Amino acid sequence: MSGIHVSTTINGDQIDYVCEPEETMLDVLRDRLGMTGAKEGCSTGDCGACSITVDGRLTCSCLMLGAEAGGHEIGTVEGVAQGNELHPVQQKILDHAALQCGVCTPGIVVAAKALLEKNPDPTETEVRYWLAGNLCRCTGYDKIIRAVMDAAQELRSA
Amino acid sequence: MPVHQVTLSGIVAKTAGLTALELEGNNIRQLLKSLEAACPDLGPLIAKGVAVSIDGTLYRDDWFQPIPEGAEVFVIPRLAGG
Amino acid sequence: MRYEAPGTIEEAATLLARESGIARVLAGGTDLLVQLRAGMIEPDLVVDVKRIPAMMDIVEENGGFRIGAGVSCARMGEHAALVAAWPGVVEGAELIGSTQVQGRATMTGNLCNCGPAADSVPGLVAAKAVATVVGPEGRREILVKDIPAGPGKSNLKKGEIVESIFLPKRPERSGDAYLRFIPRTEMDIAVVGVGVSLTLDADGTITEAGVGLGAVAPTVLDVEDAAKAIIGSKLDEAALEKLAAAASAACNPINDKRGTIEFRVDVAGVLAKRAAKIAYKRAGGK
Amino acid sequence: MAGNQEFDADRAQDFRVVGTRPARPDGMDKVTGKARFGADMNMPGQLIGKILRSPHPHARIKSIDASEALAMPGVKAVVTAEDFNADAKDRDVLTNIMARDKALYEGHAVAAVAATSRIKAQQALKRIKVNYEILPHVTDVDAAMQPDAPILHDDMFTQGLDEKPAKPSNINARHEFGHGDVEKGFAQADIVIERDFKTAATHQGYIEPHACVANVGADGMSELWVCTQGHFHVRSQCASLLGMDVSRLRVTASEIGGGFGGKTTVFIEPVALALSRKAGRPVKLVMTREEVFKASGPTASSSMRVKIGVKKDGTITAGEASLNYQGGAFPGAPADFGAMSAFACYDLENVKAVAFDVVTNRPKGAAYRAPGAPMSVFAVESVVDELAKEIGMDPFDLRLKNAARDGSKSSYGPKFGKIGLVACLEAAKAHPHYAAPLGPNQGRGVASGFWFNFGGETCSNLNVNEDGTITLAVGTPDIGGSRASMCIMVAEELEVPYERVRAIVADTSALGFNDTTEGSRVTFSSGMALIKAARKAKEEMCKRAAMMWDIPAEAVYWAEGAAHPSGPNAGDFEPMTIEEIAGSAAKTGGPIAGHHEYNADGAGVSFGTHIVDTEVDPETGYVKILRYTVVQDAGKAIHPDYVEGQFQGGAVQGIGWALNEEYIYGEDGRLQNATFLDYRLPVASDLPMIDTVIVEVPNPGHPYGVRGVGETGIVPPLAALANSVSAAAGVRLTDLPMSPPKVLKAIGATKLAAE
Repeated sequence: MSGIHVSTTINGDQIDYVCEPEETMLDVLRDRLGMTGAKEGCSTGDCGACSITVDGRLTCSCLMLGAEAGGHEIGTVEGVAQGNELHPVQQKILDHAALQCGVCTPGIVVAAKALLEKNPDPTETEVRYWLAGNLCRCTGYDKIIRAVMDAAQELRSA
Repeated sequence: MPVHQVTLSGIVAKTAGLTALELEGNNIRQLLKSLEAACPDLGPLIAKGVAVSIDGTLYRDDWFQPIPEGAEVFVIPRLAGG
Repeated sequence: MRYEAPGTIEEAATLLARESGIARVLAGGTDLLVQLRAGMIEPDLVVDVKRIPAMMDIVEENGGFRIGAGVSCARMGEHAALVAAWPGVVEGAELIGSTQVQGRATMTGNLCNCGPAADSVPGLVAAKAVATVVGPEGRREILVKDIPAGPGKSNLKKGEIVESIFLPKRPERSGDAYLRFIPRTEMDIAVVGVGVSLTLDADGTITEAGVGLGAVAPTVLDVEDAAKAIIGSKLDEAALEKLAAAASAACNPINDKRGTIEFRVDVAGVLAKRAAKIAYKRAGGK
Repeated sequence: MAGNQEFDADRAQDFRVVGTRPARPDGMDKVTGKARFGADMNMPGQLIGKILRSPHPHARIKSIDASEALAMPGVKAVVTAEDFNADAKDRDVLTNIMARDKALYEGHAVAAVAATSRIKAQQALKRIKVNYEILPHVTDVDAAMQPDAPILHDDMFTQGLDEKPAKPSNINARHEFGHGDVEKGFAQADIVIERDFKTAATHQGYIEPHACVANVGADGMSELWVCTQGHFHVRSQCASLLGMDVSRLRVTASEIGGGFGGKTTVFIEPVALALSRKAGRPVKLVMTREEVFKASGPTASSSMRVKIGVKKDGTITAGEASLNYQGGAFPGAPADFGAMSAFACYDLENVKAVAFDVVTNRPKGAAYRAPGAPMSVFAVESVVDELAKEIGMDPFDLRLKNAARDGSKSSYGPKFGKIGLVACLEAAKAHPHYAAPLGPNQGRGVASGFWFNFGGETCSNLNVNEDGTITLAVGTPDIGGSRASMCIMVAEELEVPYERVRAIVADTSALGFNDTTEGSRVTFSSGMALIKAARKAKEEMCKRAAMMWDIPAEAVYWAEGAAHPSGPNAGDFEPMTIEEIAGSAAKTGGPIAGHHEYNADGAGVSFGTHIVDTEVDPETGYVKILRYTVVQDAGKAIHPDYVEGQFQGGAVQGIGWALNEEYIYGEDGRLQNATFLDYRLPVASDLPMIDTVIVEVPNPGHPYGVRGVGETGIVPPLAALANSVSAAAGVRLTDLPMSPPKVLKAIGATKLAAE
């Protein structure tokens, strides 16, 4: 095994790291960079708890090698709030009590933000299908969907 | 000590070999002692834990919960939850 | 394991051909990484093709579309002209996995895994799509339907990589559609998948058709009998029944955790009718 | 009347904080990714542990040779069954966490490795040689009960029979509940329906896999970071399994990514400790999703027969159930709870429920939200639905006519206290959902459900800080927002703003023993403990104010977050605020605190009623959920958002159980769908909004009337869905999950029968 040197941008910061070729982007974030906001729920791309964006596009970090990140812009949940100012998606999740255990929440935040950047006025059905890859076992999704719709409205009126 | 009409339920009844009996006791601990004396086979089950219902309230442990005269008393398997 | 990300397809093919151990192509990686993590495969070499510019574009060519092997399914859905010409093919590609998976998964990867239930393949088969393959002996073209050899097995030779998939120019009054059956609304592997592509003449009679069936046999099927069942018709009830019967008859499925033989056979017919109706409407039929 | 009469009806008239919906204290960390869950912790110098698991469902372990693995670079320790305390008090758990003589299911732990990286640990597992003698296996509950079935435990003789059986079997126990004479009851009925039902095993499906980090010092001083519903229970189990003193082991509960009963026991925790003890370094152990499915604790599958008789006027004359539950390779399938819950919604003269607890070659079951109840209630509520149709009665009217009420003798024996079933049924019947029109291929189903709810050992602390703010320490991990509820109750009691109170989940060294977060007990038990702790603190603060005013303590009362003189006779003083009292605490006797330790009882049972509309595609058997309404008695909703959340989450887990979730075993005894791809949890696009109605029939056993709400919500959906799909499909469905192939087959069967 030999380490691969990778230069990339994470949440706007230039970051260099060395990783093994087998390591996923999720491994790199969590184990090498200490960014544990993305969670490993399945490692098969079926739960969405490890959601990140790569060049603005929503992705499961468990389905990407750390070695692939060179030259790309990575976005994680840690970069969603600006300092102490929450993104409307985050604030609305709190306001609507749209979390119980909270382990799926980082993935939902990243995914919902990506949705609203692409589609500022989604229907309930569009939100539900967009988030179909983000499993939540606690809430039955009801309050999550309401929070995302509400955040969309706030962003539109801002 | 007051005497109670006690109903045994589920595996408690089967292990004891009967479903109802008279037992004396001011509280749960005394009642369970009387029960074990009457039905020695229940010893291990009582040690493992049973639940006692007094007038519809379930007690899992709580030895010193008083049992009022004329109360409805059941000894049933111990409960757990998710 | 070594990771390589060459800049040209020739370099990639050379790397793959020279590797004496197990080599794998990494495009979207949505299947490869799952297999890696689970220890199902332990490759000696992984060749990432996403740094090869020629494989990362959708190009209009002779009125048709050439889709690079590294193009994600999400990008296909964002290509208005492609969606307008081949809505069924794009539908199939866009049903692979979640939004997250869409951002990475590629149609070519879906094809080259040779899963019998690959969502994007029945539509490609119905469309008579052609893949361009680059290998140590140069470039060749092969019908998409001829790539899978069996579950997980392809007819590609060692060192060969699919560079792109070409969807031909659409005649006027053409339409296609893909439908699959899954127990949920998302996130499942198709229990049955049906792609239908057809072309009408001016009075709405079907002149050309293709029907691809997924998840009902070891490979995705090109069901000529089903196509014949509707050619020459205006998709009336009788033609639809013949289509359904032909689709069901072509099935050679298994019982597994995802569905039973009888279910797959029945539903293949049902979905063939439904997909044909959508394709017919898209082609302008009434 | 016995039972603790705690409820204060006057006080409940003017709650100020209870019933509001403030943000939770852990919310900010959870939306920003800062919250630390089980796998988010690392200790200095830690190793990574991996577990070798049996590929066979049933096999004798003849030998294990780990010498090659141990010789690999980076491998620091290997443990097997020999590394655990053979005299541990819970032998089943001891044998489950690491197989001893036999591997009893596919995925049963056989050995474990600690190495310097995950990849090295994984490679080392492949070099451990286990010599297995493969034995015949059984995974189906009915097959396991056959006389010629492969026997898992030679020492298992069915308990609960009139005579001890001569031969061992896979039936651990027979349970029976009921009263009256069911044969007499059936003779009085105009219509009797008897049907067989099946449900598949399901998994709690929490998104966070089990994870822990263990550190055992050479002096035995040990710490464990773990995601669990009960860190005190983990401490107790691990200390016993490793043969250590409880005081040596400090367990910290991380944020927990869902549990639903599945994180109430230990799996990897003792293994991590054993590896750490052997390696002399911290060891992190995290399950993969495949391991979670194969080697944690799913719930039982069942095979059931239910028979109910009814008169034409709707009087149920008798109900009888026979329930077979398999709970995996060890005793403890919740068959007894299934039997007790089956008919709990009905006031019956004649009722009998018999249940068998059966072992099979599957992972040892753990609790799952109202363990055992969803299955038996599915069977009973399905037959009740069919009876209503037979006699042409509205299904709510039939239920109301026979409903358990205050003082009814329950089907499991004791009479009920104050209960809310009738209130739920009436609210559901009056709900607009029930009157909404239905289209073709659509059907509506209703069903009720019940759960006991528990109390248990509880120890909570409250500290009044020097600035008058409040810190709460509870010993019950927060899995659904309970810290917010704790703060609300204390703010209510002390009459201070919610924002002045913060609750934390304290580690095992900071509090006395607490039972696990299970049995819907936390808001009830820890909440009541904190209310009592707050009362003690109030009393102390009144005393301090009295001392400063130089008047008797009895002449001071607490209101608006301040001490007040009780009247002109007591003296003319401005109220003394909590800030003032706390600020001078050092001079008036030292820190001000309250605490309460007890074994909580009087949890108060909870009932719920669900309504669901579905549409069935007659050509594919696909079921779409159109509308869903949950009505449930919460006693008193402390934080209504999280009460609704429990209702919604329970309902959706029930929907999954009813429609698509199942453990699928092959002939080879191996689990075929150990991934989220093929174990089909409901996804967002499968569902409509889940409407909720909170009914509040106060629980006399809690000062604010709280009843547990966590579990009841999963009980009605199985039957509600079955009734709805049966109505939509025109054929009765009795086998869960109602996956499309089954529904299509059932429709086909009816069509043929009709021809």
